[in-house]
Amino acid sequence: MTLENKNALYMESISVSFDGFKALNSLSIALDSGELRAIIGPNGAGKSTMMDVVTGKTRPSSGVALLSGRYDLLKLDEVKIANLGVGRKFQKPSVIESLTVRENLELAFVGNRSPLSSLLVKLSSENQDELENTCARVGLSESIKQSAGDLSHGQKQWLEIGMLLLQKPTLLLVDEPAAGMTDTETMRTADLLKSLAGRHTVVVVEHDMDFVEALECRVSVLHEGTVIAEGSHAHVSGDSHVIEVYLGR
Amino acid sequence: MDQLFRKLTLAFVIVVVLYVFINNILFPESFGLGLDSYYLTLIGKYLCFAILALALDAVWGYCGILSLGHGAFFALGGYAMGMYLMRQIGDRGVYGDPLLPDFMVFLNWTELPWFWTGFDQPWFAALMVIMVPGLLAFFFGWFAFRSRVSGVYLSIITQALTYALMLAFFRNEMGFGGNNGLTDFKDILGYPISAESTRASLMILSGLALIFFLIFTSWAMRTKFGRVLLAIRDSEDRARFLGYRVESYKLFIFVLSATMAGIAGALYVPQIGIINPGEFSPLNSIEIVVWVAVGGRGSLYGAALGAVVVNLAKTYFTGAYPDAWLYFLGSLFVLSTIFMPRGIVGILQDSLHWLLPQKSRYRRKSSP
Amino acid sequence: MALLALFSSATFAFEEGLALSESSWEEKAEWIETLSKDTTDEAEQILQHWVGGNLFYWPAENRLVAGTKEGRKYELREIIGGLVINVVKRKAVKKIKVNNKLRRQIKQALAYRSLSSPDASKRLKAITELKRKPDYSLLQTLLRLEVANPDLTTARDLRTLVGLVYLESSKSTEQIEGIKRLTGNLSSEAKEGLSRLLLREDLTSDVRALGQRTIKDIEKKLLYWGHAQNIVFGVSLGSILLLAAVGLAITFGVMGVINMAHGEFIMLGAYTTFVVQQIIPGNSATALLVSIPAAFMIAGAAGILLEKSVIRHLYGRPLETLLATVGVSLLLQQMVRSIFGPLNQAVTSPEILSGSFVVNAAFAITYNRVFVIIFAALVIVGLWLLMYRTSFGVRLRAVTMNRGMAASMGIRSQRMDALAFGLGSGVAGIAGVAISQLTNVGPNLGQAYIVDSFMVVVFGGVGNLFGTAIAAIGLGVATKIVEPIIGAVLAKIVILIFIILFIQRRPRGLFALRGRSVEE
Amino acid sequence: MLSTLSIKKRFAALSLVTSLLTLNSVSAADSIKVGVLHSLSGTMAISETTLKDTVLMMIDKQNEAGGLLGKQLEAVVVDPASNWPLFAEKTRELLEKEQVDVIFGCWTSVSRKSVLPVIEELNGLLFYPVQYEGEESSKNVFYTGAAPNQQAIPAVDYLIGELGAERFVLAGTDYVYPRTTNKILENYLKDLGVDDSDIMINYTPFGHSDWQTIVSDIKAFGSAGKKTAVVSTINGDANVPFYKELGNQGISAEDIPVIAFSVGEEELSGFDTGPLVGHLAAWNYFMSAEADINDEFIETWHQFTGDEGRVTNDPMEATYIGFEMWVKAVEKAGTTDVDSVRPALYGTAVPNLTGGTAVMHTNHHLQKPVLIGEILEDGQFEIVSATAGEVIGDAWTNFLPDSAKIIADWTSPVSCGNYNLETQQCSGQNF
Repeated sequence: MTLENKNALYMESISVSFDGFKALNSLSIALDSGELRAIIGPNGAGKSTMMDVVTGKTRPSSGVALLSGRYDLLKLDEVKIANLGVGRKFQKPSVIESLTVRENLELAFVGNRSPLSSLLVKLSSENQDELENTCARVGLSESIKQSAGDLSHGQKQWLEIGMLLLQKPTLLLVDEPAAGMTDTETMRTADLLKSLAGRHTVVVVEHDMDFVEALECRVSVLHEGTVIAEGSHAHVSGDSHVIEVYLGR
Repeated sequence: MDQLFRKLTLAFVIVVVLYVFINNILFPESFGLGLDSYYLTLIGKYLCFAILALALDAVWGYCGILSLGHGAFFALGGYAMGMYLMRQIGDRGVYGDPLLPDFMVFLNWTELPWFWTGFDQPWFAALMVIMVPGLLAFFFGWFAFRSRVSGVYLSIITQALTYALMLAFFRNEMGFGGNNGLTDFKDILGYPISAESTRASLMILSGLALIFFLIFTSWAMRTKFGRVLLAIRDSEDRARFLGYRVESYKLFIFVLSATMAGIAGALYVPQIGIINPGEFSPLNSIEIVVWVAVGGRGSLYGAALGAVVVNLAKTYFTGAYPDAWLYFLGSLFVLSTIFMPRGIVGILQDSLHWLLPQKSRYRRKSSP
Repeated sequence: MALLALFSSATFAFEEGLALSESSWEEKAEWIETLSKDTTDEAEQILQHWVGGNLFYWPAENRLVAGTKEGRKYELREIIGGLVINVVKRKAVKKIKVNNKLRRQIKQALAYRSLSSPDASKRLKAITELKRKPDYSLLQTLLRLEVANPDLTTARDLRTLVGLVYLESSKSTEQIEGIKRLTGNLSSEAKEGLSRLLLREDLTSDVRALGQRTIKDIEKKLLYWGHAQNIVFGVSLGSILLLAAVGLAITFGVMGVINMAHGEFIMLGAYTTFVVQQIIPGNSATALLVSIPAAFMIAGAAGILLEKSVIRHLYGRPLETLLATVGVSLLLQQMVRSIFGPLNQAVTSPEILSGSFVVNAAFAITYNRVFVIIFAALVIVGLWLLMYRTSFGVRLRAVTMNRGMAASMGIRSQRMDALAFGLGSGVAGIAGVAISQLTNVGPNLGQAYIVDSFMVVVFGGVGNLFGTAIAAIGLGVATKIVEPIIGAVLAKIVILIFIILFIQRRPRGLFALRGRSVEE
Repeated sequence: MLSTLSIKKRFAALSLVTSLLTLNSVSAADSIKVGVLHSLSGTMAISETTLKDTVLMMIDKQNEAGGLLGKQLEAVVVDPASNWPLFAEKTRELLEKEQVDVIFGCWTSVSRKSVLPVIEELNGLLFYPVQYEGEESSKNVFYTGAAPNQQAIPAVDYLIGELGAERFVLAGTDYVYPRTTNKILENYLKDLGVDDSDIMINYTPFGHSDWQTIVSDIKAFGSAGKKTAVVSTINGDANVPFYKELGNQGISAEDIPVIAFSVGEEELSGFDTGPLVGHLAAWNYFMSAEADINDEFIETWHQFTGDEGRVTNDPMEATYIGFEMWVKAVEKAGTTDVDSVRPALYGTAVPNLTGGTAVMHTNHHLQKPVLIGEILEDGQFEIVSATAGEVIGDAWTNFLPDSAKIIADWTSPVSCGNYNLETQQCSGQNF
């Protein structure tokens, strides 16, 4: 086993199979700290499964997955991984609809997460400020008292990203952030994600090629559970294999 | 507006408790306004059921755990209390045995089973009222939530739990009186159990317990703890990926709820005068779910209200229309689900909304 | 006794008839003894009527007659020939009563008569009857019969009977002959005969030793067959669970409706069987066959009605279907109580379903169990074909998997929902037909099965018909393996605890559907 | 927001509920109220509904005959729904709210146990019409069903004396009545010299429906060379599958007779009686009893129910006797006051339906004949044995050591339901 200590996320030869179907087939991928990476691929290519492996939801049958070169992700459960600083945004926006925007953000705030302490904690005023800043950053200051269930689809996506930010993650996994957004919203999201890179390592899974292009980052192309091409947007969109399986068809 | 209804509910319970306190305890003779024992036990029963409904709503309404076995915790609390009351009988049983309850005497038992020891002490019994349901909930929940048993699977195994307990308690070898259960109680803490003042005190105690639990749970649900529960209910994965140990939260509320149910059971038994394995029947537990749903799931005072309304209807119809009451009750369940998806609370909120339009924010429900 | 002469005539004197009707059981036993020695047809007829409970003393005419109840009156006939004499009120005649012990005595007497009957089936019946109470005085007759009638149908039973009769002897050589004849014989009569022999105190030591060895050998074999029998009991219990649960596997498993009224649909099926039997009286086999489609239609129609009126409004709110269907279950129970009354209704089992399929004396499966097992198998195969081999099944599965997609492909999902619910309910109705053959038909019938049905479906894995089948049979067999060891109540508790623990290991049941589609 | 239509619907539903709640039963001004406390729904409805009808029929009859003390009788029917705590609540409702003068009710022991504290506290009067395990004598309850010595003991005597049984299976549902009865029988049989190994005791849960294993066990037990009989205290619902399984496994009544204490005409009306012929039951009454008073009773019952097919049974007779006795005692006392009616009941004799006389004793139990019947093809019983005289119900059996020393006598000087002859004390009375 080679330990690449520099890598924020390091995965090697990860295989996952469901009832004989290989969702991931010896997948290897490595991310530098502070990198923004886009992952594209057709349906069933294994993008979500990859995220499941990183967040501890799915256990692979073989392979290595390390966080920050130190933590063996395959031995930790979801909560531990989350508390190590891996944040995940789902494909379907999953905010807590029965809570307000503020309450959603409060939940995400780092802190003691045990049931007993949760009965007693109150946010300090500094934390309050940070919360409101983050809220402004994702453009939801206006709706901070609104119920999350009443937000538009795009707003929910942003709220979820806002929650991720308050978790102060080292690694951010973002699943199709632009789905269901208007063009302007999409571009704003791209800008937001770009601004996150550097401080956080960000992985974006996406279908929308315009969006990926706007991210201006390295792109990995997944197909049948393995990476078939990696490089700049221009590079992969020129790759004949990629065109055949994904773009062209 | 939620606040308004909660306060109204609380105020109502307080008024009932005060009324009984003044007219049955302080001045039982002066005004002649005291309630007679029929109404005292009836109200006492409703109050206990309201606590039970509250307990279920805490896990189901706020955390999405549909327990079809909450009757088991209620019954266990009741049995713990029943065992204390049996020991209190002492040598006043029909056979005059100083130690053994009557049912043991005529089944030729010669000594008290080990698990009956200590129940002659009120403090021990009180501890057991909390511990037995609490521990059962803890072990059951610890296994189930850690294995991520959820949804209908969880519901069905809670049902299996109460069903298994029912069969076990029906067995006479268990030493809990079999089908006849525990009955013929004489006194509690030295007070004769059938005295009007004892009844009134028990009813008041149930009322106070309900008030306490209403305040406590609604406080807890307004803290971050309550929000995490809602997060778990609405999106378990989100909560988990936010770093919350979902199983701990579930276990915490489940055990809390089970002890609440146990306390309700312990208050119920001395007022009703009998505890038997029928309380464990799966149908009883389903009925608790029905109360909560009729009242309004996810609203604590709604659950309490639902328990009272359904039981009030049951009391009335079984007396007034003994041959047809099931038609009424059955229709009530069907119609309330179709036309009152958010229960009585929904109706109250909507009608108020309708009368005085203003901005409202109500908790949405999501399907589990 | 001077009574013997009287029996040669069909007409009794006043005193004797009265005496017979009022005599004690011991006196009656003496009369039977006398009659059984009388070889006339009259004596046999009297015994026949007597054992059937149809022998009466008629004071008005001072004689014995055969009587049958017709409505509230009695039709009196001649003992010989059966010519109708009169129709009288109940009080006009006195019944010559018979009890358990006398019935055995008369049957033995009659059996002895038909031992030499030319009809082989009658002979077999007689031998079977005589085996119940072997009498040493029969020995010579039987040995003669054994030589005279070497036919196969009766040979085995006759051999057992002769063995049993030998055992009653006081000579040790004959006792040994009897033991030898019964070696390896698994019938309960053989074991009983041998046990009875060993209870005697006048046995020689080698007879005792041989007897003990033989009975030990029989018991060992019985134990072995007992296990086999137990498995079959388990499969049959499992089949009932399966029938009860399979409808739920569709409504709950496939459609996600927590249908607490499922048990009441089973009840509707059982009541349909009862009603069909009332409409087609006298032929319970035909009635049973007719009941199957009838129960399917009625329970299915009720199911569709329920879907269209209630469930329809609750899709997407599965837990609320629980609440509404609890209400429906109360309504259906009370409805049945209002229509049929609170009492159980008698559903007769067809003749062909009574009795057993005998492998050997220790291993037999009762026909109604065979019926249930085959029936359950047919239902599950039929459902499988319907779900996986017809376009209805394809569309149904499409709707349950992806409603929107199915709708866009032109499947009328609302119609499919109703039909699927109807199917699940209809199958529950069919289960009711089978269950009516085994147990009570009353308003509480459904309640007995609802909890078990949910256990089975969940244990097998929701949404998986095959899992439901395996779970039902598995739980049935497990119950029957545990039951002899710890008793019926504990067995049930143990099985429930097992299910609870099992779900911890496999939170989605025995055959969980895997992959992303079930992750909600 | 909701549409107006659905709001209207909601209000319609609500107003329906409220209008129902405001309805109230109107009661006649000057009448004697009779409480009827039998389950009309739930598991026990199957047995208890008939008794409710019986009481209503008796009340009708009494009113036609001019009522009681010049007043009309008025029935107050409630449904305790087979729910034991509800029995206690409904008793309180009957006594406190409805102010009834007497209650006819209960079937199961647990329902009676549930009612007991309430009826004693409020000094009510209950007539309990079902055979039960004994070990009880309450000041406020009159037991018109059979005690164990009026059913179980004579039944075993018949099995031994007439059928020559030497080996016994005591099969019962696991609750108090079978437990106690079997304990009593076990001691009784041992006193008669029956060996331990010749007694098999088996308990099953309520509503047990799968009898394959147990019946094959009984069959094996019965093939040990001695005449075997089954004494069944199996509760109502479980009987059908039990007898069906017996028939299917080829066990006839001549091989191993079953004598039951909970199977009567009404239970049989829900059976296919074919496989049951020759099995036995022990009761104090059978519909086939030949007595004019019985014919009359059956006639009235058929008229009342409008159904010629309805059968009568033992608990109905017990209800009948209880009602007649109460009427007589009220007439004697000239009031319905419980404290006056109770002493008036002692020694009251009314004709029972089998042609004899039932007398209420001071232990609150009846003196009745014990009959053994064999099941006939038509679901009726053939009475094959009757005790020579009437048997006095024994509240405290002599076959249990702790109970043998206790007697019940509610007249002076004992005035107690559980007087201990050894300690000469009366313990734990609730008044």
